[in-house]
Amino acid sequence: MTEPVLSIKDLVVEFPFRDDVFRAVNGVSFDIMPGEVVGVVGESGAGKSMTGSAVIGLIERPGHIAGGEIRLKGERIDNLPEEAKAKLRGKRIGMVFQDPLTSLNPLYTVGEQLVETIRTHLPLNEAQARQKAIDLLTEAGIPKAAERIDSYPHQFSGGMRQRVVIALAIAAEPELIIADEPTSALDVSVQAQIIKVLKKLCSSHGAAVMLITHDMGVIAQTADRMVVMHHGKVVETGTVGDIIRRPREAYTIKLIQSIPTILRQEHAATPAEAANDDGAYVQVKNLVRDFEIGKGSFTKLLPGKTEIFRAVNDVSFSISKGETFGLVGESGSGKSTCAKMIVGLLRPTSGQIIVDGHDIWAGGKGHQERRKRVQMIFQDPYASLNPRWRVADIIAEPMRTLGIARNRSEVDDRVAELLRRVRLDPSVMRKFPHEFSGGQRQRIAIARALSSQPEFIVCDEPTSALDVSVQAQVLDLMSELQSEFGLTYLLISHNLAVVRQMSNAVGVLHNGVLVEKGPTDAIFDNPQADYTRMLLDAVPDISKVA
Amino acid sequence: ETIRWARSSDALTLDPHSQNQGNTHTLAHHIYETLIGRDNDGSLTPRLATEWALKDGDPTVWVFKLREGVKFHNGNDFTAEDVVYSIERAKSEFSNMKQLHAEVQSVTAVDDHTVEFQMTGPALIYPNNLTNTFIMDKTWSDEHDLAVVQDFASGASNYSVLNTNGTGPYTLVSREVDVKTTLTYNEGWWGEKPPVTDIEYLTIADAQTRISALLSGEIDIVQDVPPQDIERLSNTAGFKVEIGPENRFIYFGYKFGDEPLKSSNITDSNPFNNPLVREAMELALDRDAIQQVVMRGQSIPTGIPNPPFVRGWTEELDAYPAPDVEKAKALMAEAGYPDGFSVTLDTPNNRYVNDEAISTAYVGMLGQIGINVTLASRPVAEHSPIILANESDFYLLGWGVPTFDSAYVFNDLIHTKTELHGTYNVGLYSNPELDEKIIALGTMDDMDARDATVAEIWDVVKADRVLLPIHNQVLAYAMREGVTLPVQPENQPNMTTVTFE
Amino acid sequence: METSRWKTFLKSDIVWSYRHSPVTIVASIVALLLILMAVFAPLLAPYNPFNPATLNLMDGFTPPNSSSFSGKYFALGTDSQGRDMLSTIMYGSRVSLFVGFMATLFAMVMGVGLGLVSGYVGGVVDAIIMRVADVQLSFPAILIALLIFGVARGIIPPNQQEGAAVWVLIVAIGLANWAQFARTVRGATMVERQKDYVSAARLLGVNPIIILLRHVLPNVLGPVLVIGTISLALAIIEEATLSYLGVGVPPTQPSLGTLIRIGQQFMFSGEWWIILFPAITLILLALSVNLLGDWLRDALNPKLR
Amino acid sequence: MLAFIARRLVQSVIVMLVVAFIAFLVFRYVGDPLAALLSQDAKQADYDAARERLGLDQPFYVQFYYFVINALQGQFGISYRLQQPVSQLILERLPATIELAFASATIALVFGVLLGIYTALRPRAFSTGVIMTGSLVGVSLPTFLIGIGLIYVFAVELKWLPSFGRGEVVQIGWWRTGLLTQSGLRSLVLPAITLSLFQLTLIMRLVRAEMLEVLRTDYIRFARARGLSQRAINFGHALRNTMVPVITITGLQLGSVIAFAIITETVFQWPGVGSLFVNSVAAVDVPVMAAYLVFVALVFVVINLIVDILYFIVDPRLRDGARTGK
Ligand SMILES: Nc1ncnc2c1ncn2[C@@H]1O[C@H](COP(=O)(O)OP(=O)(O)OP(=O)(O)O)[C@@H](O)[C@H]1O
Ligand SMILES: Nc1ncnc2c1ncn2[C@@H]1O[C@H](COP(=O)(O)OP(=O)(O)OP(=O)(O)O)[C@@H](O)[C@H]1O
Ligand SMILES: [Mg+2]
Ligand SMILES: [Mg+2]
Repeated sequence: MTEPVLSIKDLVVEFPFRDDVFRAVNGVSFDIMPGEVVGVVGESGAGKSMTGSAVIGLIERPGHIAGGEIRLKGERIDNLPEEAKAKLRGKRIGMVFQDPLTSLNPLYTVGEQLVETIRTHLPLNEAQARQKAIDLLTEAGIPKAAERIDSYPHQFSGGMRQRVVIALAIAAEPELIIADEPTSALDVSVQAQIIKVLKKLCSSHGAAVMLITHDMGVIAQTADRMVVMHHGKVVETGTVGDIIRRPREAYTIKLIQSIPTILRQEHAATPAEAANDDGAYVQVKNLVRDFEIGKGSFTKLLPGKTEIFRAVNDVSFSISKGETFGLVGESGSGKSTCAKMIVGLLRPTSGQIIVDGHDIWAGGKGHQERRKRVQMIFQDPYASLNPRWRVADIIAEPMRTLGIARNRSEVDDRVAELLRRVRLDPSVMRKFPHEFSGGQRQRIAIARALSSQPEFIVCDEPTSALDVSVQAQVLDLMSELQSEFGLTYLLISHNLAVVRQMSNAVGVLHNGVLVEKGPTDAIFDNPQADYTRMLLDAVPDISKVA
Repeated sequence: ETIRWARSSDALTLDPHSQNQGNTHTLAHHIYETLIGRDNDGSLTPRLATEWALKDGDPTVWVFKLREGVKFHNGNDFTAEDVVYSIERAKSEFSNMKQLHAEVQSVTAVDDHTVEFQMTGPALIYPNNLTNTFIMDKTWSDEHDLAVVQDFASGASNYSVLNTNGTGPYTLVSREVDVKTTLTYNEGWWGEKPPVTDIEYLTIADAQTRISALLSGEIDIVQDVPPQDIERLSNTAGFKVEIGPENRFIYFGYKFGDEPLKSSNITDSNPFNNPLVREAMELALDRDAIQQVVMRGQSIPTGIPNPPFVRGWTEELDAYPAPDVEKAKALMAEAGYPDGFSVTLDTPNNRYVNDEAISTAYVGMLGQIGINVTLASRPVAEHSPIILANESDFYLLGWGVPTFDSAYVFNDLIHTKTELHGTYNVGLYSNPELDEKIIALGTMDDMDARDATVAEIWDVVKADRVLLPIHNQVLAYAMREGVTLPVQPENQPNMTTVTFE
Repeated sequence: METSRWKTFLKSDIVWSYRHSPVTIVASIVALLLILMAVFAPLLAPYNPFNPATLNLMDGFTPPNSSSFSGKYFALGTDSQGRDMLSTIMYGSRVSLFVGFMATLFAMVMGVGLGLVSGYVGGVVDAIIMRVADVQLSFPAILIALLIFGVARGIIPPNQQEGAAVWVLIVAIGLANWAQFARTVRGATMVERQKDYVSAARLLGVNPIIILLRHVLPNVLGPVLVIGTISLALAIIEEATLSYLGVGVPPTQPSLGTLIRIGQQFMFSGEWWIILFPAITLILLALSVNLLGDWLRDALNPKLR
Repeated sequence: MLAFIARRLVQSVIVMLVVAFIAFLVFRYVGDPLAALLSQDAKQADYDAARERLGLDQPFYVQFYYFVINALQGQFGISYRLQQPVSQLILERLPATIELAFASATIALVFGVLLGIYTALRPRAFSTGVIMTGSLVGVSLPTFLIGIGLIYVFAVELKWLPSFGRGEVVQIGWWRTGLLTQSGLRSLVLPAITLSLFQLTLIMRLVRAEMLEVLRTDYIRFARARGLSQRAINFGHALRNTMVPVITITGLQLGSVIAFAIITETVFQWPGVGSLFVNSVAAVDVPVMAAYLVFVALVFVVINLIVDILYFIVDPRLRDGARTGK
């Protein structure tokens, strides 16, 4: 039997806090064989990243390894002195961190950073190192690498940067590569490319890969074996196919069940009626939004020409009462800009938005109506709640501002009622947002949105900050409320599975243009536009497990 | 030998007639000369003029005999023409010296070495006014267009602001305004060669830095020594301090007249106008305590606003009553202010030695007799306008007497305020009888009669407590052991008087 | 309810980091003592040096721990006017602290206000406010104070100037320091403005002023407090420097700065106590406030923990 | 880039005009220049005449108008006090101030950056605590007291260094430098230290704070993971990224070095523009004060411009005007 590249036994990572000690990793053991990709999954905070950091010896203070051992090719590395550990890094263990946008030093060119790394580990001169850097970039899938090598990180797109980070991690051809959520910040199309690069590297160099992610789809497509973590412990290990098809532990079962799939499901929303645009509850007509770019505040005082960027270009759609319209598209395609115009936070350059017969940008009455009827649920639940306010005040603010309820006890009663509606105990009223979990915060945000008794709620990526199990709870809650109050939703997401599960009709945005719209099933099963097809093909999905 | 000499501020200009100001004159005395000099005891001495006298039978004409064989630094001969030119220049519009020569009607050269001054009337003490009027070379001045005195308002500088041509013992080597001026001995000088041949004259504004420079051996002589440092310096090995009285007194003044004071809680009368109050205030003033504590012994308490050098000073006038708080309180009650009153005292804080501290101390003393004083302390640039506009109810001021004659004090401090007189009569004291006598002094031709009138005026001034004198300032020059610079009462020391051991 | 809040407070990060920083504990005790000493000066001080009528000039220059000309005992000696140094320092700290606090408050209110508006409104308003801040920054603090002093002297009638002097100082030092607050708050506001909780409020049509005051302000207050403590120390020192340049509080009611200026004259003449004690007090005050500011900055910055 | 500089220059002119305007507005209240100009025995008529000749009887905006017109031609008038053209006075004094500011800025930068790095790299060391607290003592004292204290110790007691002035100077063209003589250099030591203390503390703390932040960023962690040496990480990566914010603040602080120089120059009798200004304030020498303030504004404007240009050089993200997604 060959020796494992990495062997972890009973690893414990502790954070001493005040009076007690927090165990982020609590007795984790697993091995990785040469040429093998092992996926590590688990909800946020399960200790996945910490395990990776422990292996490479970069746990942030005051955290430290409190027990167990880590072996690299049989040699024990967790108790090496700092200098010896530093020698391993880059040379024998490569690491890819979670966020590609911040892993590169913004002040040095991509080439400088590559050459620096290469020359640290390999006995090459400047010119040779540069050639090697170009080769690495090409290998990582950067087109025209020789031309792009002298660019700065900010001149690269997120996906390209992620590839540069991977190139850096494999520069010295390490035996072990730890990839921590290499794709979570990327949209589906880029994600697919990255996964391809990683797999190729693994097969061509024979390296072992530890792939950390919470995206089961990615694991399903990439990994050979998987490790499921929960609360700092390994709850299950096995081949990917085994675990997905026959999960044994309750936690794993729950995890797998809460993953929405892009495939059609039985309990999915009913398809939209043949849309009669004119009579619809919400009508968006020829929406256009331009941004001026490249001008500072002072220069605005001076005359001169401005460059104009059209973020939203002639978008029209409509939503019938009580239904959900899903808006999808890659990052930067103009989804949020549309949402802001629809709720009245951003003035359209041209076009009309009509809610229940009132043009909301016409001022006067339309304006007033909009405030009552339209609400929004924001992408990041924490950021949308004022951290200095108590939950009761946050939820009560719309009532007070709009004059729905004024006297104290009435307000308190309604707040309690709303909290119950979103399945929270009314006693949490006196708490502050930071005292809640992500899912609970999103519930509070929903309660606030309901507080003004709206008819139409715009949800801009309502679950992207949440992990899958919590995401499932929130989506369920939204469906329940919809049926209970007859709410109308505009659901914005780049997660196609979520959209498929929730919406009756879908629109696909690409570079500000609505390339396709129609009933959900029609779009997903039979996409017309090239862009839509590309998007759908790129989605990793656990159902694709062989 | 070279002497390094520092004081707190520089000469303002080298144009000899542009400023009537001590520091400016001090430097000028080394380069230029005057007709008449002033000794360290205050008496007049011959300089460019060897003799002077009233013309026989005409008390309105002064005749000056000039020194022969004197040459300017550029080699030109010194003649009567130069004197006529210089006096006329000093009388001209932009000259700051013109007040001193207001009584001169005309100046004529009788011969190369005799000049006659025709006065507007008898002017017995006029020679006193000549000790700071410098003689320039007419030819040189004409060459450089200097007929018009440097005028700060004209927007242009003139040649003499930075260049010199006098008859004095030193010639200018270099000058960095406000920083350093160097002078070297003029080999052609008519007098006896002084021990000091080279002078480095430095400006060091900060008192502590100035003293530090002396202590660290970077400086030989320091002027403007703070009183508190005198004792320590004289006790430090290697250093000594020369002390002498200055021709300047410090006094408090107050508003006369019936008009209520602006800064007082008494709104129906002017307490200062009541002689009893003024007496109480004098009895509250503990001059000896101020001398001992505030001035560290470096002042001469006085009962008369007139320094001892000045003609008209007597010991009786100089006497002052012992402080008596009880009596002062009784007087206050008698005057109708048993509970006292409040008033603001305006004091400069950067003009006289310890000016602010003196005022602060007096505030405490007045507090003891119920006068509740608010102290308003300001830099002189802000203090002066208030004083000149008569806006102060109660103030501290100092006064020098450059003519060494009592009339100078009367004219500006005692005479009723008019266009030409009483410029610094801030309290608006007015006594027509005295005014007449003061005017008469200007044209008297008999010295004894004049002295008698002066005495009469002083008696009234003292009895009326027109001003409340505190002390005469004392000058202190600190220097390293081995050098001696005697004190000059006008604080215009001359390096020719320095001796080495 | 209240006790539980108190309990959570005791368990909070701030308290924890406070308890684990001996330097901070010492600094806060020193600062507290100095502040108490200043606040209760009229009760604690053996003499009232601000009442000139009680002074005896002949007591001047009494050395520490000795009896004076008039037989009184002075623990820290007397100054040139016969004022008890101990009492003068107590009363002087009162003036210094008052000026420091008020000036900082003034700068804070002005800077935070303008910073909020500038950061929230943006555009031309922002450009103008920031340009004004630039102009202000090109006048060094001391210059601004000098100039304002000059103006106040010109505007305020002479007999009210003494009373006004302290307020003029406060305005002068305050005006010299507002830009710092404005810049910081502007930056923080621009960040907060983007956050969704502000959008949520805007969505409801909440009045912008209320958004600024109730939503944004509490969230940008952290850095403000930190700058606040540091500028408090700076304001006290600035007051001392102004007093050195001859503009400042009246000499009959000396602040710590005025005391140092006065004492400075006696550095070479042997009366060391006149400068030493006020200087030590000033250092202790500035140091402890600065150390508290340092600690607060680190404690409020989760990244530095 | 050129457009940027041009824009900034326009801005600068506006800033300077505003500064001059405020200065004029304020000067009317700082006292009466005539008090220092006329002699003790000048009469009321002399005052009135002088006031009229100086134009002081005009409303301030008229005075301001003439000031601007003349200033545009490089004319700042004649100093009331020293009776010399102001522009000449300032030019004469400028080298002294610039050399002092330069010397103290160098001290502040070199020691500030070094100590900042040191304390950031050893956040928990005892020496760090000592340096951090010690640096506070330096800024807890007014500058004038530090200056006098240094003079007392090093000039009076130890007699190591001169207590005042610039020492011997050498004339190079119109520039009078003290950097070429031994006495000039010795004279520079105490004032430069006094002046740099405050800035040093500030820069040190700034570098430390920034460095601590930067050391926690992902790219530093990633640099570690890449196996780079400690040296390369600390000095190549962390320090360079620290410099971006440090440059801005330091730039502004350099401006205040010139302002703080007012006090230092007064204490050390340094013949620069600062002491010229203080003496002018005492004498209400309006032309000098106005010119000085405009000069200070100019210095700030120039420094700001340089800072912004440095920004461009150091941070590539700003170079091509790209919007960063931060
Ligand atoms: N610097 C730190 N100090 C204290 N606790 C920490 C620190 N970093 C991480 N933790 C805690 O350690 C636990 C494990 O964190 P880890 O980063 O490994 O989670 P993860 O599984 O990678 O989650 P995610 O999917 O959100 O990245 C979490 O509970 C986290 O709160
Ligand atoms: N205020 C603005 N000024 C200039 N450009 C802007 C502004 N707001 C958005 N944009 C640009 O408009 C485009 C659309 O942005 P939008 O936020 O709508 O994208 P999105 O589809 O929501 O992307 P994501 O999925 O990343 O949230 C982007 O290219 C963005 O850079
Ligand atoms: Mg993680
Ligand atoms: Mg978006």
